[in-house]
Amino acid sequence: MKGEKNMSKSKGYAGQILEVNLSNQDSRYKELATEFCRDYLGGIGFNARIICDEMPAGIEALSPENILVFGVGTMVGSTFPTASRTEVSAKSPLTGLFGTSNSGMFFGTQLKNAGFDALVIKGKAEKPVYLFIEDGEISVCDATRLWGKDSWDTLDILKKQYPGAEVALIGPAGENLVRFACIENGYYDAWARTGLGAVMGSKNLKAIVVRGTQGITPHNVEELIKVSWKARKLIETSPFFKPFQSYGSMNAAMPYGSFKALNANNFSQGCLSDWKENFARPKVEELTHGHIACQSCIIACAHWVEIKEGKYQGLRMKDMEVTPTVSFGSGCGMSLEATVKAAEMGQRYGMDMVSVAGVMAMAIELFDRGIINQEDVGYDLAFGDDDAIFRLMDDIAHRQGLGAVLAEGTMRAAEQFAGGEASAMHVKGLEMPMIDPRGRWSTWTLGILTNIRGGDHLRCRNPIENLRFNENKYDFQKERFGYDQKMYDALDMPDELKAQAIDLETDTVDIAIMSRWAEDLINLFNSVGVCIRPPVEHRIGPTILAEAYTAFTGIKISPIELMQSAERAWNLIKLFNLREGEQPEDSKFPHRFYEQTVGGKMLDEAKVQEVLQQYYQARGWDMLTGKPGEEKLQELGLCNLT
Amino acid sequence: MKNIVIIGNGAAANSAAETIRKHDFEVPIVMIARENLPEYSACALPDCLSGWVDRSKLFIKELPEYAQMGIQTRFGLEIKQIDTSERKLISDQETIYYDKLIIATGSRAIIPPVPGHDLSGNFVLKTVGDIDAILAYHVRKVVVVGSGNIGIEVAEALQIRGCQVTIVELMEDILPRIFDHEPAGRISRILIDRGIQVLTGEKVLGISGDQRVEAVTTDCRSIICDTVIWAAGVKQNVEAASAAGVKLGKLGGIQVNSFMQTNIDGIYACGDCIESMDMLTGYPTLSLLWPNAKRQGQIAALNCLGQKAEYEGAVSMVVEDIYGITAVSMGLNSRVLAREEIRVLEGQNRELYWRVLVMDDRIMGMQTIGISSGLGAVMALMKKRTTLSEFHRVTADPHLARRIAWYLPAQRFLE
Amino acid sequence: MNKHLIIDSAKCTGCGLCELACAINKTGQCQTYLARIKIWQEETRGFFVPMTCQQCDNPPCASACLMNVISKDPVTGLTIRRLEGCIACRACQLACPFEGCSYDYLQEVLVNCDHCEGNPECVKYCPTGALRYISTAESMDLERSAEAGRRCGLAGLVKGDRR
Amino acid sequence: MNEILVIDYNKCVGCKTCEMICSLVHEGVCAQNLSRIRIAKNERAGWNVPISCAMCEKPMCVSVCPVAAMIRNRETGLVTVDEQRCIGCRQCVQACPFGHANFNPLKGLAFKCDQCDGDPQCAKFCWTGAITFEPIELSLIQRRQDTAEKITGK
Repeated sequence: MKGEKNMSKSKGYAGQILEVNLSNQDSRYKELATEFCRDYLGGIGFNARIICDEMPAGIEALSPENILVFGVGTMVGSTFPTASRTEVSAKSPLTGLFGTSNSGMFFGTQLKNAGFDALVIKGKAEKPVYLFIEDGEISVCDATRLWGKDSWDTLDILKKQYPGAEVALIGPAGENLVRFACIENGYYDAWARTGLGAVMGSKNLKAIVVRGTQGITPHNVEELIKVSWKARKLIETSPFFKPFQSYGSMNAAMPYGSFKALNANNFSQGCLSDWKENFARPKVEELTHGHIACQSCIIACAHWVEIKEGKYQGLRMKDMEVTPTVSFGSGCGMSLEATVKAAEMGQRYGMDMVSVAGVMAMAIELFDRGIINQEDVGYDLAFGDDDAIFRLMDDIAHRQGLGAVLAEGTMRAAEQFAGGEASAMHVKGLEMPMIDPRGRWSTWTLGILTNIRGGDHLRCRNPIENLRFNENKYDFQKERFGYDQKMYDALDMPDELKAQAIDLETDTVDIAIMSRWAEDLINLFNSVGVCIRPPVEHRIGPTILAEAYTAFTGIKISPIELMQSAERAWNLIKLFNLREGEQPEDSKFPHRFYEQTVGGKMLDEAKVQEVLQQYYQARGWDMLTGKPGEEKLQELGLCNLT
Repeated sequence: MKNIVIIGNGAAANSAAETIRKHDFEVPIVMIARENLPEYSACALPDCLSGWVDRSKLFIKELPEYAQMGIQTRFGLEIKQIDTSERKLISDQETIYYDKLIIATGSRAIIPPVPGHDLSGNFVLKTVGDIDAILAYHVRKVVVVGSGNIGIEVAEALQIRGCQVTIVELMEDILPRIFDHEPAGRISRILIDRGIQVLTGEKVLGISGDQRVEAVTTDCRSIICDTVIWAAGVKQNVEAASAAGVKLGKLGGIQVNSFMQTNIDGIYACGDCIESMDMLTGYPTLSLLWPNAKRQGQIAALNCLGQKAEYEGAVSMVVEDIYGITAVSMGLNSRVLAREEIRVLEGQNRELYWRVLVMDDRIMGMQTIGISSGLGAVMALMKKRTTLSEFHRVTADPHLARRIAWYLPAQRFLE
Repeated sequence: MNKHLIIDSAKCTGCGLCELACAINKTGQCQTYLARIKIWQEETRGFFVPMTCQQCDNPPCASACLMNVISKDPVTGLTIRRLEGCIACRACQLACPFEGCSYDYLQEVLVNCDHCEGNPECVKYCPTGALRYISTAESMDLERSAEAGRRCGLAGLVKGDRR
Repeated sequence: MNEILVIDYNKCVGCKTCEMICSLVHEGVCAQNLSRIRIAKNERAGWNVPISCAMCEKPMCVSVCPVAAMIRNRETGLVTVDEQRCIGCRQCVQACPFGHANFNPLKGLAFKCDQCDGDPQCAKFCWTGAITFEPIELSLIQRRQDTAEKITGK
């Protein structure tokens, strides 16, 4: 088997899916068919199809029947800029729906170089194990000595034992089945959302060590180099490029903060009053230096953070991403330096930082409201009390005291307290991210509602979102375009759809139509493994991706077909969610957004529902229930899962 | 490409065939040889004569293996004529067309035309057939004419079989093309100690006898014997090639360039039948050694397939096992370098005598008698043409020496 | 990925355990002359270098062999010998720069290291970690990261500027 | 030789684009292991160091090669591998003190940076400026300047 794979199979892909059953330590190799590749591309597409096909309906997420899939994006391991992403999916223990998360760095490249496009993990090991995959061979190794260690210590051991290898692993939170535990991707990255770490923990799987040396043969080398250059030039000319390179994702938070559209103290305020002084650009500039890139990235949006003075002096890590900063900083009222410490703890314990911050913010609010007290917690809780928050984090990771309840996630924990529901900020069980839809209604915020994985901001984003314009004077159906004709022309979107979505005369964007396009586009990115950072999403459209895909794999595909493949996966996941019990009424924001104002603004439930219906219509789904229509399913070649 | 025809079945021919197969599974290969035998190792023939190696062990391949490798064989066929214009080979039985031709016809042992050279009891040792002939003959007292490596080995082999052996050598020392005076003397003493008569500086004038050999006459004496084994030199099998217009060199072998190409397009040559360049001197030489033939076969095959491979040159490497004592000579000896200014590093310890010839700060040759460890490094240094100052630079610095560890065993010879 | 014996001579103390382990495992005798691995002693200069067959991919010993008994195993990538054909002419020893061929006087043939079927005894016995059995890629990775570590210094600080 | 690959590891962000493009250009494969330039990284400590051949004046790979397959061209200063001669003994890999020499296990051959015949693709594709191809003098001037700026604080 060794060495043979590279020769025969379709180019670009490694050509095989590895399936491991931990219950009997059995592994199987499945070859990829060209049709499967074309229809599902890779990454999330592969994951969706595999999970829908092989997972029985209605299983418990933390049971051995759950299937964990690592799907490497198609373009990963090529020179295409920012192609580094791997999607991990399973049934989510947090939402009970399709759980999926995306991360970059070098894990995907190694897995593909080791000869696999996807890794499917089934069953449950009797005792703690880790997987070691190298060049087409897999071994299941004993992980008893690693169990209980935090993820950084584990990584230190494994990286020493397997130099040059990439490691996906869980920390104590995953071992303790904290429902929002994440799978760590190396030291500083993670497949964080939807609690996939708990799935890994439930399988007694501590880590996956991957080392590959085989390489991937592109179909057309010259064409690939050419299209890589082209894509690179495009990304570099995006107006979002420089700001992102300099400030990373914090760049987006700055305008959002100043326009009071950020979570503060569990969404009770629009934004912290001292946001600008303590969190915005000058502070970020002071603390960060250097750049860190994922595979083939030309942006390198991540930076090194070094805390040189104060309580957290000496702390040094890759950080200052917007997510932990806002979730902990603004959401729990911590200082910027303390968010770095919190991020470090989140990494070590292996917990999704948005979720843990969300559930802690709820606990603090419940404490404030008097629903829980010092006796329940063991100590006082307050927004901005760093030490108490760190203690609570520790409790959650180890399921001690109140932590045991909070470790169940916001939705489940809220049910344990009378009146807790009012403080639970989640959509479909997944804790809300840092953006407050009341502050600014946009395609992005509608995306939180329509997201197939619950309350999350990363699966729908207007590729030409104009961050400068916070004020949305239009009713819920539109947001402001705010650019000139040149920008309109440069946008890679079918002309007809572009005309429908963007009205240059009124300078508006139709949120429902743009939502659908943006979701499919991001799903496409997650399938081919390209990063969704704004400069990329802005410039890289289906046209150039189709070129790159064909050059890399040799499979001929048009931009339309490419978008359709992405749409297919999205619809498939929706069908899976419906099968697993998603109800139409789940697609709504927490009550607070309809009842309390921030900055004098509030959501209108009826109007939100109206936009939602328009979105369903744009998708070809049933307007009331949000069920994918027969016609749509036929168009995509899918049959109803139920 | 239609096909590749290889004439010969020796080391060079087989190495060429194997190399072609390694790189190309498709192209038809035809091998033509005069002997109807699979490949055997000519170097082990004396060992076979002594009885130490079984006759069956001589064979490296078996006949069915050729077919398994996809090689057509035409053994027992002698090519009489090569038609280079129509690219065909003509023999008595059939005509074979070729697209690319590799000539690896090797060489044959010669018997000089002295009086009585045609009497029964005159032998050479070059092929398995010669062994069979010698063994079939009742050998009691033998004169070995010539003391190249074959001569010495045959003498030893027959002495082990219980024969009374005399070596007659024209030059001053035995093994004249291989060893210098001093080590040759040491080897000679070993032979004499074992009861072999070594006569140097004597010329064989004739052989007397009636039908069978009865005595050998030299310019000093007459030696009573029943057998004469001629180890007095070889001649390249180049007649057919030469007649077809393939250019020969001054030494009598086929002239090739460093890509093993002859002057005629599509015809390559390798092995004993060619004149190759000496790696150390750069002059043409007749190298009759197994490893060189194999390497030349590889080079010819690669170039035949269109891959450019250049031959780095022939280098002499002779290992003699003389009654369990290993004598090694590599590179050039001081006779070859007689006109040059050379430096000799000589030494001796309990287990080994060594002699290193250095010219222009580079190792040009080495001869040893004794245990052979550590010589591989000197061999590599010689082939690499590493200067001694570079060698000392590396070995003097422990940091470098540890990294370049294989230099270390050579230290004791080169200090 | 094929593994190899990677030798870190800086760690070798010259204890000779590898030689003994090899000889006992291969011949049943405690005789270092029979070992396929040999320690080159530089006692006076304070270092020792274990030397053994390097498992070349196009081995010079095979080209030199007069009996064609040396070949490469296509599966394991090892240099293997058909010992019954060996006439102990020592040409391989002369062609090998690495002292990789050793003479086994019990069998009267030349032998080389065969990695003990993927579980080398010498590595097991080596008390200092001078011998390791890892893939070339891994050893290259280690070498590179050691070099990178040296360049970055002990502080390991990143000094890059934000663009 | 005038120009060399000048590597400023302080600028490297570790995106490994150079590895990808190198293997793609030389071998037609996207494979880190077949790249002539490699990035050694330590995620925890946060360093990324591109490592490629330094084209030493007294190269250890050339010294150690037992068959003279590693050759240093006196005029250009380039150290290259002669694939026909290479016996795949991996001595160069072990000898190079920087971990620069590479080995292709499938072909059984050593390989190393050849500076892409004067147009190194890694330098071309490196967007950070960590890898540049310039005359050594020029880079020295720049470095002196940088040091001077650090000292004077300007």
